Amino acid sequence: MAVMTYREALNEALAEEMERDPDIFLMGEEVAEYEGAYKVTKGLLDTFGDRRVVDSPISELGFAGLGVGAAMAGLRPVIEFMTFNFAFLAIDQVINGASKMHYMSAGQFPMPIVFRGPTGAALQLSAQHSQACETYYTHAPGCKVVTPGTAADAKGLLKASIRDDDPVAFMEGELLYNLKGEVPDDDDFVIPLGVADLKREGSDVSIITHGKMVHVALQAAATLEKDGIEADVLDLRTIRPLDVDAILDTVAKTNRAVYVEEGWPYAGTGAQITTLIQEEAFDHLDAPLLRVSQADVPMPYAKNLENLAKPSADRVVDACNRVLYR
Amino acid sequence: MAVMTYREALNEALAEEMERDPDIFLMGEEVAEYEGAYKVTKGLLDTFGDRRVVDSPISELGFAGLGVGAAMAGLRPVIEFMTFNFAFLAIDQVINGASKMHYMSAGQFPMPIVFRGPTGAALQLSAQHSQACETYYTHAPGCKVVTPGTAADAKGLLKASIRDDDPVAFMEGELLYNLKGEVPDDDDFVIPLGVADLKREGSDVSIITHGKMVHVALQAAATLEKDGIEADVLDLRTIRPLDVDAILDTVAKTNRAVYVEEGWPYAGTGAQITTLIQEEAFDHLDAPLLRVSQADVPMPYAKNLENLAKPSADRVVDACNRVLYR
Amino acid sequence: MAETKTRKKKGNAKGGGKPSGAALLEQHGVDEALALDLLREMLLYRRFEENAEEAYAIGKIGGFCHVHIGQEAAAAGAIKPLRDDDYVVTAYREHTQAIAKGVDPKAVMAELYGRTDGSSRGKGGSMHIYGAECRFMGGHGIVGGQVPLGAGIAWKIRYKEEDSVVVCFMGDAAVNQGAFHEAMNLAAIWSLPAIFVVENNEYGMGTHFKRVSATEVVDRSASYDIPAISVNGQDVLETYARFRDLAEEVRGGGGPRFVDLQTYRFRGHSMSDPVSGTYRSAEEVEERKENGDPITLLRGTLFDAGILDQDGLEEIDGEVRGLVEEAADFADASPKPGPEELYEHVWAQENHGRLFFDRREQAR
Amino acid sequence: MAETKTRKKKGNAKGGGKPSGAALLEQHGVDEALALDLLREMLLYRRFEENAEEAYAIGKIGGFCHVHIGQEAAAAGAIKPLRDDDYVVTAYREHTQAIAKGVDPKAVMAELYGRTDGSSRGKGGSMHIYGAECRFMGGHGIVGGQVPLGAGIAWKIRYKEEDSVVVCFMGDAAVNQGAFHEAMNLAAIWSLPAIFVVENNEYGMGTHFKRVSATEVVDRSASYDIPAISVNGQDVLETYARFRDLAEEVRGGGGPRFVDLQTYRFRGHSMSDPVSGTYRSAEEVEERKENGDPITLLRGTLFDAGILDQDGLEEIDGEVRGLVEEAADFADASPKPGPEELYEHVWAQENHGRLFFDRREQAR
Ligand SMILES: Cc1ncc(C[n+]2csc(CCOP(=O)(O)OP(=O)(O)O)c2C)c(N)n1
Ligand SMILES: Cc1ncc(C[n+]2csc(CCOP(=O)(O)OP(=O)(O)O)c2C)c(N)n1
Ligand SMILES: [Mg+2]
Ligand SMILES: [Mg+2]
Repeated sequence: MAVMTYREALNEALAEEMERDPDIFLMGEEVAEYEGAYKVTKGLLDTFGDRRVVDSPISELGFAGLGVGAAMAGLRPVIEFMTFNFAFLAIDQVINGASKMHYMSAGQFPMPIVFRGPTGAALQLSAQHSQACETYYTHAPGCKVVTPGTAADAKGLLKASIRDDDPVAFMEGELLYNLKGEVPDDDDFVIPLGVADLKREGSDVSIITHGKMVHVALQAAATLEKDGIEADVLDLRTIRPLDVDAILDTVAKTNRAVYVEEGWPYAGTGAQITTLIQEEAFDHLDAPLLRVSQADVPMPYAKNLENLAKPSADRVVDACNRVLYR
Repeated sequence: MAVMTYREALNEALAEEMERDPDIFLMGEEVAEYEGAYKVTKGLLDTFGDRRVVDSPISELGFAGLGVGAAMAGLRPVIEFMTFNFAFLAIDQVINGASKMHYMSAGQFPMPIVFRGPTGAALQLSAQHSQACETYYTHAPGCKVVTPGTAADAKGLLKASIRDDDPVAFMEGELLYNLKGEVPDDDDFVIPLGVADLKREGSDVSIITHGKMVHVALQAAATLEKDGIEADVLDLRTIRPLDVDAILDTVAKTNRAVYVEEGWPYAGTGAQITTLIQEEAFDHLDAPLLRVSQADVPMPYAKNLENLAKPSADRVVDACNRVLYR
Repeated sequence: MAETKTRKKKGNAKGGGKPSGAALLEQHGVDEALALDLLREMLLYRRFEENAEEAYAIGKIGGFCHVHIGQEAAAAGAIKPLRDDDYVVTAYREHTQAIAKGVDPKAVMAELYGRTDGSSRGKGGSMHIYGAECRFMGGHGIVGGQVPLGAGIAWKIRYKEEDSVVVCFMGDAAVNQGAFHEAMNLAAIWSLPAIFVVENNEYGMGTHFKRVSATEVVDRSASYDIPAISVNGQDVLETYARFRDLAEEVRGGGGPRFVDLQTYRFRGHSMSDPVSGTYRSAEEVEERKENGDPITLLRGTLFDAGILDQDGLEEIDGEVRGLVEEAADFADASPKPGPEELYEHVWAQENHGRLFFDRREQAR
Repeated sequence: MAETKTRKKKGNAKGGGKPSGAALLEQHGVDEALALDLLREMLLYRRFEENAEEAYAIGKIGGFCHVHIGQEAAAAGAIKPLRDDDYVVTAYREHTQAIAKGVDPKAVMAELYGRTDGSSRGKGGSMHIYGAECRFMGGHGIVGGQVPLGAGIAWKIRYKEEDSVVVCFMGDAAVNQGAFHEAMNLAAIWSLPAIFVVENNEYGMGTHFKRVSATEVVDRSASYDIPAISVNGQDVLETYARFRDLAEEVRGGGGPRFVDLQTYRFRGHSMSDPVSGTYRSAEEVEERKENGDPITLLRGTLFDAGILDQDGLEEIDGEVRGLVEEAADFADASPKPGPEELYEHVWAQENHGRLFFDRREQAR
């Protein structure tokens, strides 16, 4: 096991896949000469040249659409959004284009394209730069949504996403890039999409989550442990498609669950998971399913308000205690 | 009570409000000379002139943003999207602009703008033209979402939306435009936003819905009645903000609920309502909450497949029977 | 030639000192066989869509249906000069362009009927005709949405160092979309092998181009320094000649080109829209049909050149009518898609995790 | 004048046959008092942001913070000629432009500190400074997003038949956004009273404009037939004179204008980005600071004209440093927003239905 940062893991995944398949190219703002606004693409220009690592103008709709067209013609584009906050400008090409092409053409045009970049809040970036955008991509069928929380998951899932013939919104975390973790050495480490990972085992309560929040969940679980409460921490890793079995299994085991997500609560992914569980495991539930999410407000700039707005381990512990009726 | 079509009701609301307040203007594709792709703006150019009823180029992002700027400067724009399918191109101005402006400016810039147009499927318009887009606007805080299902609601809610100082996504139904209904005569008929309407009373099961689906729900309720089952049909009318009390009241009464929505199930508005209910009325539930929605696929063209994909009264009856364990 | 903007007044093909039919063929380097072929093609498109209109009227075709009647030269003239390995991508008024690029008229008609033998097995419909094997890339319904796709297809050609080109069609109203602006700039900075063609039929639905645009169509590539020309799109010979030359310029690495292809729509915007009304007069439409029908114009040239006479014309017409009948019968006979097709082609790839709707279905 | 494109080589203000300081003031119709005021303003912006940089370094300011250092003439020269009832809307590099339009430096600093006396009570931060009462319309973070807003503000002016104007700033990278294209066309077809100003500092983050753009900035209004000029944005006198004239042209109903305001960023893109590196050399930056500092240039002119000497300069500098100290102390003393503010200003209007989060909170 090599220890590396989440950033390095993504970089390795990109380099290995581009090495493997010459039809993969990377395009986005500042990805080449600047080596990425967050340095995820460090060194790739040197290794693969400016034919395959391409700086784009600030034209999100345009280069996302260029990627969709290139994928129709047989290439495998990796399109970087500097952050998903800016992808609202390109969402028409993702939802009306990439996500429907295979269906509208009855299979004539698979869509092997990855849209990647950070999602969610960093530190005090304020309302327009602090949005967890997952739900905008999970709602419509046709697009897969992958949200790795650790270095190993980042590498294995990005490799799988690049190999996938469906469009993938691959959502990273700006605050995760520097996070170190162990990554298996095997030279072709791929994690299949749609398989959740039990990051911690316990039998009293299930904390289900995805992306950056897996760390908040684990922190909460550690606190609960001191109280003698053992939590299952299930990291979905892929929120579309869903590992339904893993979700139902942990709920069947603990009969109580809390969903933790970085995004807004209203009609978010957490609402979907909650609904799925109560529709399909109603009789296993000893308490209502609760969610911990961002406060239902645009993200404020002031640090103290931002901290209040973000999901915290304390609030997760709180929610767990409530579903445990403690 | 005058009987008029949903289209006429919207037209009256626009005319009355524009008459009342000279700062209201209407802009969109084909709204003036062509009198609207669906003729909702019939006669308005003649009455108010081309200063206030304005044909725009096909530039959704541009004229939506123009509306946001005009609202910041004190006007009250009504921006028509020919359909909300095309609003994906403009969603950045709605989510990052209109919906956050008041918060980012700490109250300096209220946002009295209405984005209106049809949402959801009509007949065989295929994948890119048959999307119920509500959830894309309910997820983020700051934007209100209004979905009238009848002529009276169309008129009263549009007037309220135009008078509201928050941005409103006012979502109509192409298939509703010709629907006739009674509309109160009083010359200032306004329905406050955020107040649900019990369209039918019954005590056995709650059918909760919004928009076009209220008619599917009522049809299902009529079928159930023949079986001796009395359904409450609650029309939310506004899906953001939500009339939480009305929802909890009907569930407290029947202890069983089905949500019917035109959109996709995954992390849709129905998931939100379901989650809200199970979080806050868990002990009132005698059965899991079920949803009836569009099939989780892009909308196919072929008529027989389209009918399979759409929510139907049969499927609602079915779901009601299941929550009644019959 | 394409380096400099040349504006053509509409109808100048029939302008003063009218050249003979033979001279016109000569001028455009189109031989007799090809000329007859272009006529045959355009007649096929015309009859095909007339037939579709009838089918629509009796409910065999549903949804939005936009016909190309009056604009056939923009299909035959712009696409016939292309090679099989060249690409075409376009908007929703694309039945004829699909056929021109090689999609079987039977498959197009079956698609309009929503049947399994349709080009998209009935799932796409009129606005979403695709033909992967003949490099017809659809069939897109969001105005301007296909322009970045065109740039992306051209990107692939350059990336793979192929010498094919892509012709990307759009309507005049599409040039006011941001997608147009962004894609044109991308094509220019990377010198992509794309011909961006505005089918300038003067109107976007009920809005005349001049009412919503600050400059002429042909001026719209100035900001990107992409060479632009205006072409009389009702003159199939001129259109053919220009696109033949443009394709070679682009193939040779000349970078993108922009074409203001001046044409006119003889029908309403879609089957459900009026032919004329507040936005254009019946007289205007009549005048254009009278003097600007691409089929009539070519027929005149061929008669004049002595290549074709009335009998020959009727023979060709009978032939294409036969093909259209066949297509209609084929579509009629083709089965409707089965219920299992609803959930097919949502994902290209088997999912390791379970699809959401699997559960939903199981639960039902 | 603005009818014709005029290109200026950068630095030509100090080019051959250099005119005297007095002659320059004369030429631009700027009197002594105004000239001194412009210097004072630019010094204030410079000292303000230098102070903010220090505050950022010690964590008093967080998030993204983009300073305008080197570009101060684009605030003083472009905004000072405006009337109180004129509007300004801009992007995220806007501290100085807010101050120029009349927002109290204290309120700007308090906003950077995230305090309740900030222009947005600490909720907006560096990228979202607003000043409704002085018609400073923000402070927007999506590149190009403010351009349609500018068109909308101009729409309101025209709608209300006022004779004010709006100046809409954007960076050079913003011209490749679809929003720019759509808004420019809207402004042109409706002849809106807007001046669209590209602060052309040559780079968007680490990308030089020429690498991602097919033509020069000044060429980008050609497709909309909007008159364009290039202005030396390091020369505050020229900038002031041009904007004074443009504002009157537009006020008089002349329709929109487009300005390529040529300037240079002396710092990194934001506080967290390097000043130089792969994308531009340290030498390049040094050379520009050396010869293109708007404050140094004006100082030279004023010294040369005998309007100002070193003592006078230091006096002004001391004065503005005092104001900046005051602003910093004010910000420091201002309270942090209380928890109740989290849920304020989400909605402008009381909701008849209950807000979702009310319940969520109640439940906690
Ligand atoms: C983004 C978007 N906005 C609006 C529409 C509705 N619409 C369909 S076609 C059309 C007019 C397009 O005109 P033009 O581009 O000139 O093409 P033509 O129909 O003349 O071939 C409009 C407004 C759409 N499909 N997509
Ligand atoms: C739509 C969008 N894409 C990307 C970004 C990230 N970003 C912020 S500023 C910037 C560069 C903009 O450069 P320019 O417009 O020249 O303005 P300058 O910073 O030079 O003042 C980028 C890429 C953004 N904020 N919005
Ligand atoms: Mg047209
Ligand atoms: Mg710049």
